Formats: sequence, C-alpha cells, structure tokens
Amino acid sequence: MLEIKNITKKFGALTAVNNLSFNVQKGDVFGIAGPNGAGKSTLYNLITGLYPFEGSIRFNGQELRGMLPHRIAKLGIARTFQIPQTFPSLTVEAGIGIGNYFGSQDGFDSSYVDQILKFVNLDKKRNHKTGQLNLLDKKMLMIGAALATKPKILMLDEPMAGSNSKEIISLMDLIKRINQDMGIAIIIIEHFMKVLTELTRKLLIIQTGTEICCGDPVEVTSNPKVIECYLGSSGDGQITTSENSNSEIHIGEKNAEKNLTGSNHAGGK
Amino acid sequence: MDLKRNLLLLTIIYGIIGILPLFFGSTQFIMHILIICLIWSVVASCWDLIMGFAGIFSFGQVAFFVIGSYASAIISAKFSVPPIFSVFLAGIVAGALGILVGLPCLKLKGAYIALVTFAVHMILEPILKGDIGRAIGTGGSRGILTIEPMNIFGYTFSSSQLVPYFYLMFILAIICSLIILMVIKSHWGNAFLALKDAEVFATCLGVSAFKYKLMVFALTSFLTGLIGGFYAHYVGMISTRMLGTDLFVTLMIMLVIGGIGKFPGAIIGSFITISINEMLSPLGSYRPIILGAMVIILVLMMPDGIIGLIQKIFPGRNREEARTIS
Amino acid sequence: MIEIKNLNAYYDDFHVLKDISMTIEQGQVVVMLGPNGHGKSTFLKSICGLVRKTSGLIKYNGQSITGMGAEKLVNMGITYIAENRELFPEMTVLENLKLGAYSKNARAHSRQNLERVFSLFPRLRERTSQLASTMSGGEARMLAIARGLMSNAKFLAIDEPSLGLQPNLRDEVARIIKEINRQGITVLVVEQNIPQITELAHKLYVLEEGRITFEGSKEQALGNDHLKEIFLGM
Amino acid sequence: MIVEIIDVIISGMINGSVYALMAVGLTLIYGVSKAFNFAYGSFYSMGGYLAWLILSAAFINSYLVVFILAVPMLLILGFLIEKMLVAPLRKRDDWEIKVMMITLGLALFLDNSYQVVFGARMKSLPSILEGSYSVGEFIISYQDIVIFILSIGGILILRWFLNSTRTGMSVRAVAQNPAGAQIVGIPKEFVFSATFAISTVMVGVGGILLAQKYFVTPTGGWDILVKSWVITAFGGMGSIRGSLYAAFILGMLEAFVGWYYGMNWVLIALFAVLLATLAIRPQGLMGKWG
Repeated sequence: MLEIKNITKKFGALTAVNNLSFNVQKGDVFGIAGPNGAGKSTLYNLITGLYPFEGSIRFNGQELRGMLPHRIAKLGIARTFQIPQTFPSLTVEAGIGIGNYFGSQDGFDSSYVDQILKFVNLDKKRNHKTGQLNLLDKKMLMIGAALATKPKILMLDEPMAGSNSKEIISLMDLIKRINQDMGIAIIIIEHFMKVLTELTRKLLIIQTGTEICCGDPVEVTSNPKVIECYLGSSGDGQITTSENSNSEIHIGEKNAEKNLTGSNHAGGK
Repeated sequence: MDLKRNLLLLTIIYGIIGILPLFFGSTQFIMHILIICLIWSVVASCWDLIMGFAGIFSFGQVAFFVIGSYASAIISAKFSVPPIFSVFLAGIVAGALGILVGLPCLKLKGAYIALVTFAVHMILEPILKGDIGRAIGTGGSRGILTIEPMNIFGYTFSSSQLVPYFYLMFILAIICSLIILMVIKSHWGNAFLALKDAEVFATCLGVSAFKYKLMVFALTSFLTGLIGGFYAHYVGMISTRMLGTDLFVTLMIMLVIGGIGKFPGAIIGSFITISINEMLSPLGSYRPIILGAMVIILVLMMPDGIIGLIQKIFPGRNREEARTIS
Repeated sequence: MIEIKNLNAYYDDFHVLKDISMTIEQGQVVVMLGPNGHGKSTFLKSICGLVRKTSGLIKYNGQSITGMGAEKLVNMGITYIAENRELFPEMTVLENLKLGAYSKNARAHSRQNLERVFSLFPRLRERTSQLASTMSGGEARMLAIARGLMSNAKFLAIDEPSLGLQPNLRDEVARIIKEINRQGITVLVVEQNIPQITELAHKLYVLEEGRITFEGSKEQALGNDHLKEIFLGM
Repeated sequence: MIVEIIDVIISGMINGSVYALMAVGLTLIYGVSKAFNFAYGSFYSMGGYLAWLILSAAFINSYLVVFILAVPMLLILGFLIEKMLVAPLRKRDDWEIKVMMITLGLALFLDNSYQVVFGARMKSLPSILEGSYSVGEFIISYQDIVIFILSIGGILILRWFLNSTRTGMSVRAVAQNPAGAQIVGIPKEFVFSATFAISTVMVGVGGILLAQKYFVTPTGGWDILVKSWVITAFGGMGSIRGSLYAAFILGMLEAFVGWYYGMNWVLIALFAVLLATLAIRPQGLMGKWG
C-alpha cells in the first residue's frame, strides 16, 4: 500500500534521513525505532508532505512527492505527533470534527464523529476545551482526530511517551483495535521495545537516518548491531529503553525538529 | 461562546440599536452618527474576522473600504449603474483585490503580512491622487464630490430624511453580522482556530491553510468594500483623506474596546468608540492625543475588551466546566 | 548543599512535579532516572529557576531560593545544562564560552575557567572560531557542558548529557562528569539509564509520573525488581 | 546628464546610509524580541523636534550639543516605553498583535502631541556644516558628507557594541536563542528594553540627520516607518546585514525613481520591488524563518 523508495532528506550539512526504503502492506503494523535524533519524526514529516525530499513515496500507486500535506491527509494517511498537538481554542468534539470535515473523503458525518468520540473514550468530555485535558486524553484526542479522517494508514509518533504502565496497556489495546477492527494499517515509532515486539509484524531500526536493520521484531532486537546502537559495546544483550527525548516539557520549545539541527532560532547577525 | 449565546447577544445589540430611531429619529445629527456607527461596526467586525479569528495580521481594512467607496462612486457615475448594484460591484472589486493581496500573503508570516497589507493602504493614496487615479475618475486630490444617493425601486434615500437610510444600513449590518457569525461558527471558523492553535496538525488533518486564508481575505474585503460603497453614496463625497492614520487608529480602537477575536464585541466597540470620538470633538486637536492615550491604556488595562470583561463578570458554561475539571 | 521540600511544578494546567523532596550533599554526583516525559527536565529547570509555576521550598546552602530567576541563581553558582544544548548558533565557540561566563561571579574567574574548560575539552581549544551551528552533535554537547562550566558553577544540573550520542562519546561524557565532580562541583544528572553515568552516582533517584518512586544507592537499585521492570524492557 | 546621474547616485547613497541606520534599529528589535514597533516613525520625528528644540535655545547652536543631549534622552525614553508599554504585554499569548496595537496608539499620541506642542507647520533645521565641495560641474555639499559619515559611524558603533561588549553580546544571544540566554543567566527583560532603547536612539539620530534636509513635521515619521519596514522586510527581518544591503539598494532605487518618474512613484516602486522579492524569497534577502 505504502511504498517508500530511496528517500533522503538533508538539512544543510546534516543528513536526517539517508536513503531509506520500505513497504507497508494493507493491515500491517509496522514499527520504527532508533536512538533520539535518528530521523524517525523527520521520516513522518516526509511521508505527510511537510518537507520536500529526494526519492519516491507511493501510496496505492500514487506518487506523494510534491503533494501538499492536506491532500495527502485526504488520500488516507493520518498521523499523530510526539508532543501532543491539540486545538486549545476548540472543544474536543470540534477538534475531532475538523478531522472528519476536512480530512475524510466521504464528507462530514456527525454520527461518525460520535462513534470516534466513544472509541477514544472522550464522549463524556466532548464539550471540554482541549487545553483542560490531561496528557492521555490529549493523545486520545489526537488519535481520534486522526481517525476521523477515515485513514487507510495511521502513523503514530511515540504514543507511549509519558504514559504509565497501565496507560501503556490501554493504548496498546486501542492500537490493536484500530488495526484489527477498523482495518487500518499502522506505522508506529516507539521506544518501548516490548510495545514494538508485541504489536508489530515488522520492525525497522534506524540510526542517524540510516537503516540498521529491518525485519521480524524478535530477530531484529537480537541483532548485535541493534544492541550496539542502543547500548554500546558493553551491552548485556538486552534492549533497554535507553534513549530519549522530546516530549519532556521544554520552556519555549515546541518543534521537535529543532533538536535535530541544534540551531534553534532566527539569528540577528 | 456558543452559537446560541452569540445569537442572543446579537439580537440584544441589534434590538437596542433598532429602536433608537424612535427616540432620536428627528435629530439628524444623532441619526447620522448612528448610521456611521453601523458602517464602522461592519468594517471592524470584518477586521476582527480576519485578524482575531483567522489570525492574519491584515492592516489593509481601511484600504479595502476606500477601494469599495471609490469603486462604487466611479461605477455608478461612469456606467450609470444604479447605486444598489454598484455597491455590490464595488464589493466584488474589493474582494478581487483582496484575493490579489491575499495571494502573496499566504506564503508570508506575521509582521510580513502586516507590512504587505499595510502597503496597500500606503500606496493607495498616491495611486488615487496620481495619474492612474485621475484616469479612472478618482478626481485626484480633490476627490469625488458628487455621488448619486442610494435609491431602490425608484425610492431615493435623501440626506434630509435619515431614518430610511438608517434602516437600510441596519438591515445591511445585520446581514453582514450573520454572515460573519456563520463563518465563525462553521467548520471554517473551527479551521481558522485550529490553524492558529496548531497549524501543522491541522494541515495533516486535511485543512488547507491556503484555501481558507484566501477565502477569508476575499470575504472580508468583499464585505468591507460593499460597506465602503454604501458609505460613498450615503455621504455623497469622498477623498483620500479617509486614508489618514486617524481613521485607521479609530477602527483599531473599536477592536481594542470590543475585544479581538470576540465577535460581536467589535459591534459594541464601534458604537462606543464613535460616541467617544464625537464627545471628544470639541477638544479639537487634543482629541487624537486622547484617542492615542486611550489605546495605550485600554490595551494595558482591558486586554480582552468589553466582551472579555463581560465574560469575566458573567462566566458562562465554559468557565464552569473548567472549574469542575480542575 | 541543596535541599528540596515538597516541590510542585506546573506547565500550563498540567501538574508535572508532585511533592518532590530531596537532599543533595556537597561534592556528590546524584543521578535521577526516569522514563521519558515524566518530569525530569522540569525538575532540573525548577531548581535552576527556569520554570515559572512552582511551589514548595528549595534551599541552597541554607538559603531559600524558591522562586528566584535564573539570572540570580547562575550568579550564585547554580547552572543548568540543557538536554538540547541551547547554544547560540551564529556565534563562535569562544563567544559561546564567553557568554557562559555572563554572570558577575563568573566574570571574575573567566580566565581560569576558560583554561580549565580547554584542558577538559582539548578539542574546543582548536575550534575557538568555529560557529556553533556547524558543529556535530557530540561536539555541540561538549560545548554545552563547557559553557555551563564557564559560569563558575558550584552546582551543575545536567539534563540527559548522553542523549543522542554514540557509545564511545557516552564514555567520554561520563569521564568528564567524573572529572568535574573531582574538581569539587556537585552534580545532578538526569538520564534514562545510561550505565556509564549510573556508575558514577553516589545516590540514585527514580522519577515516575512526577513522583519520586525510588531513592537509594546503586546497589539498592540493582536489587530492585521494580527498577528492572521499568528500565530493562518493562 | 552624467552630472545629474552622479547627483542621483550620491543622494541615493546618502539617504541609503541614513535608512540603513534606521532600518538596522528596526530589524534589531524584531530580531531580538519579535516585537513590531509602529511608533518607530514617531521616534524619528522626535529626534528632529529634539534637535530643533535644543538648537533654538538661545545659547546653543552646535550639533555636538544636540547629540550629547538627545542621545541619552532618546535612550532613556525608549527604555521606559519598552518597560511600561511593551513588557507587560509579553506574558500574553496574543502579545504580538497587542504590541502592534499599543505602539500604533503611541504613534497617534506622539504625532498629535507634536502637532499641539510645535504646531502643524514644518520646522527647518540649520545645516550641520555649510559649504560644499566641487569638482567642475559636480558639487557635493559638506552637509551630505557629514550625514553619510555620521550614519556609517553609527552603524559601526552598533557593530562594535554587538560584537565586543558584554551587553551587546547578550543582545545577540537573546536574538539567537532566548532559552539559551536564560540558561546562562542573561536577564532577558533587560535585554528587550535595552534593544528597544538602542533602536529608539538609532531612528532618533536618523531623524536629526535627515531633518536638516527634509524638515520636521508632526506626521513625517510615517514615511520613515514604512521605508524602514520595507527595507527590513526586503533584507530579511532580524538580519542586520540584510538590512544594510537593502537600505542602499532601496535608497538608490528611491533616488532614481524619484528623479525619473517623480516622488509620487517612490513608494509604489518600493512596494513593487518588495513584493517581487517576497514572492521569490518569503523570508527576504537574508532572513531566516523564526
């Protein structure tokens, strides 16, 4: 369904994504992992049309390169963000309505919005402003808005970050239901290896934008190269959740991409 | 605020305005001020829509007003189009120019948009006064001194009987307010807020920033131009003096008083501002000084305007919800 | 040296830190572990005067510093080193270091601190006129630590110093922290379980969901099943 | 013809140098604090009026005294205005638009105060240095030379200040990375106020310099605000080097358009060039997004 071929993205001297290729089939759950700054979120930004890139991304045979983000969304690719993005000025219902009205090919359907509200367990908070939600609800809202676009692929960016073990279990359950009940293919960036090994059928490990290895999750996690990239040579053979990352709260920093380049602000030279 | 509360507020506002002629109908001076209030309330509301809701720092609102007034005056005179149609055509001219100005702005951000739109304002005067302007009939620096008064189905509105003029403008203002309210409360309105809150996420949900920003440019300049046209026929003469900073800042005070992004605050703001302005007029050259000082004090002391104040005094449902959650 | 009692911190409406209490003795290396997004950075920033909404008590050498801004705290010797470096991209290495010594207290010692920094990071000496934006991730991290040292700090709060670094550079970071500590600077490091740095700790804390869930020595930590569960793959 | 063209070039250079001084001031505040100052032009007029006031005092007729008195006055005034009007707004989410509004109010207040205090009639200032230098047909006044030298000197002083002084470096630090600046202990609020004050001085000095050539009027600042703004946007808002280039390019453009087509076309030409540039490079000549 989604064919990614030799895509490369450079920010100045830094190569954030280096010649990556992979395919995601219908109904797949595809995992992506790698240390912080490996280019995982950048990869998402390329697929969703936020940055130009070299190479080719095809979705059901259609080339996405050069297409604007809202068009890609309408084709059926939805995503979430590492740092929960919500619309503080809107209610929960309106936020999900945005996804349905603007993203769905079938047009707006308020009963579908209701269905999604129930699905992400927010129907009791439908009239709340999103600024008042807790972290988990914000994530749920983000997933809900993405689902409201009736996607064929849902791309999740570290959905577990900042969650406790109970929340992780319920999020995993939700992801399974999205995949199995709704028939939506899933790409997931995650650091918790257990989440990846349990959910995914295929796992891609990248470091500094380059593929380290790709394949069956259990095999991948026992690959010595992967262990090295996570733990260093002194590793004891077990993958830990070592690295990471950005959903920690920053003062005045929102853009995860900025961390990649290190040079954050417009300068007055 | 939800739609019902907004509609209620609009009904109250227009209800009060609508009965004012019963008391002041015979006082020409007051009727004139009321008509002017209505005119500016629409322009200020349009500005609020584009700046407060859509988050586009457009500073070309007065320019579109002036464009509309010149367009209608010229069209009605040159092609002998009845004013009621020329006003509409003026709206279309202004709307088309709005799209033209909006196009480069879509790629720009914040202060750059402010500059490009303000540029329209700044170059309008030399264009209208210069050779190009004279060629299309702006009358150069003299302005246009004789503009046909409004007439509908043979009935001519006259400047000696202002009550019919008032109600014409009254209906026009209600229509414009409803259009603006419809936009704000529609999915479009939500999309504007969404784009302001989290642009990237909104575009990834399928919202095309391009399309909706352009639409808001077109709509606000259309309505502003239309009202500008009405103004031209109402006062009967126009000149580039409208482009001075005085009017521009007065319009801004309406927003400051009403509250930015707090429609229908702009309507209340315009009535208050025009009244204050009239009350200050005996002070002569001290008047603009006081207006300037007022802006400063109001921005500092009452940053959310009248509506913000009302919301503070009468917290609505949203507030209660906030409390129950925390 | 630092005493924290019932520290709470908020970000917008979000309650990030909940009733944290901790004591850090002079000359220690204290390591705080915790999963991503559970408030570790906020904790460091709260101590260093970079978070506005806090409540509770923070004492530094017996003096209350609650609510003081970073300008004052840096001058008193409390310095934060950011996880994402926060360098000045269009300035040279030397200018970045000079700005590290911005506070009054640091200016007086800037010359010897510069020497100290160069002896710790010989590579920076060779690159004094390079722009910070052109440095690699590892070099930029070193520069960030070096800039922090320029403030003549007595207490350094280092936020995930080995984030995004290659394994050999992590060893280097650990070596430098050890050396800094040997020179008499108290260090509080936040990490997500990097063995090299955990190794240095005099005392370990674990922060989960804004609360401290473990406090003790390395040895105690190794024997704790809960910790194993969180950090060694759930 | 040739003499005329050289004259136009010189006048472009002279105006360009003063524009550079003023545009750099505007870009500096924007680069550091992202605040846009609508009252910038009113500070230009203030420079002119201050000079007129000082020079019309019976016992003073030296521009040296004007600068000695006016510069600190403008500095203090700029600092206070930032502290009292802009700083309190910065805590709000919508501070950008609120700052535009409050400075617009300030502009209205100041312009009309000038009108009340000094009258609507324009004031003329004596030339800073009489006489001229001539080679054949070609004449350049000493006044122009002094204006050019002083403007360039002002820019060089700013350059020295930003690169070599502690406060100057902290200004650059805040512009490049506010969070980083806070971490090293730079008092951001002070830097914002100081930058505002410096920019007030720069535009005020520009006002003193140009007042000799173009008179002082209560609303004369608007033209300057718009030109400085166009220059900074053209050069890239926040980029000092961009503003310098842009000032000379646009100063020259203005001189030629004014000479060939008449002054009425100057603004139109400036905006046309600006729009064309922004269409290709939305961030201006050298600007970055941010």
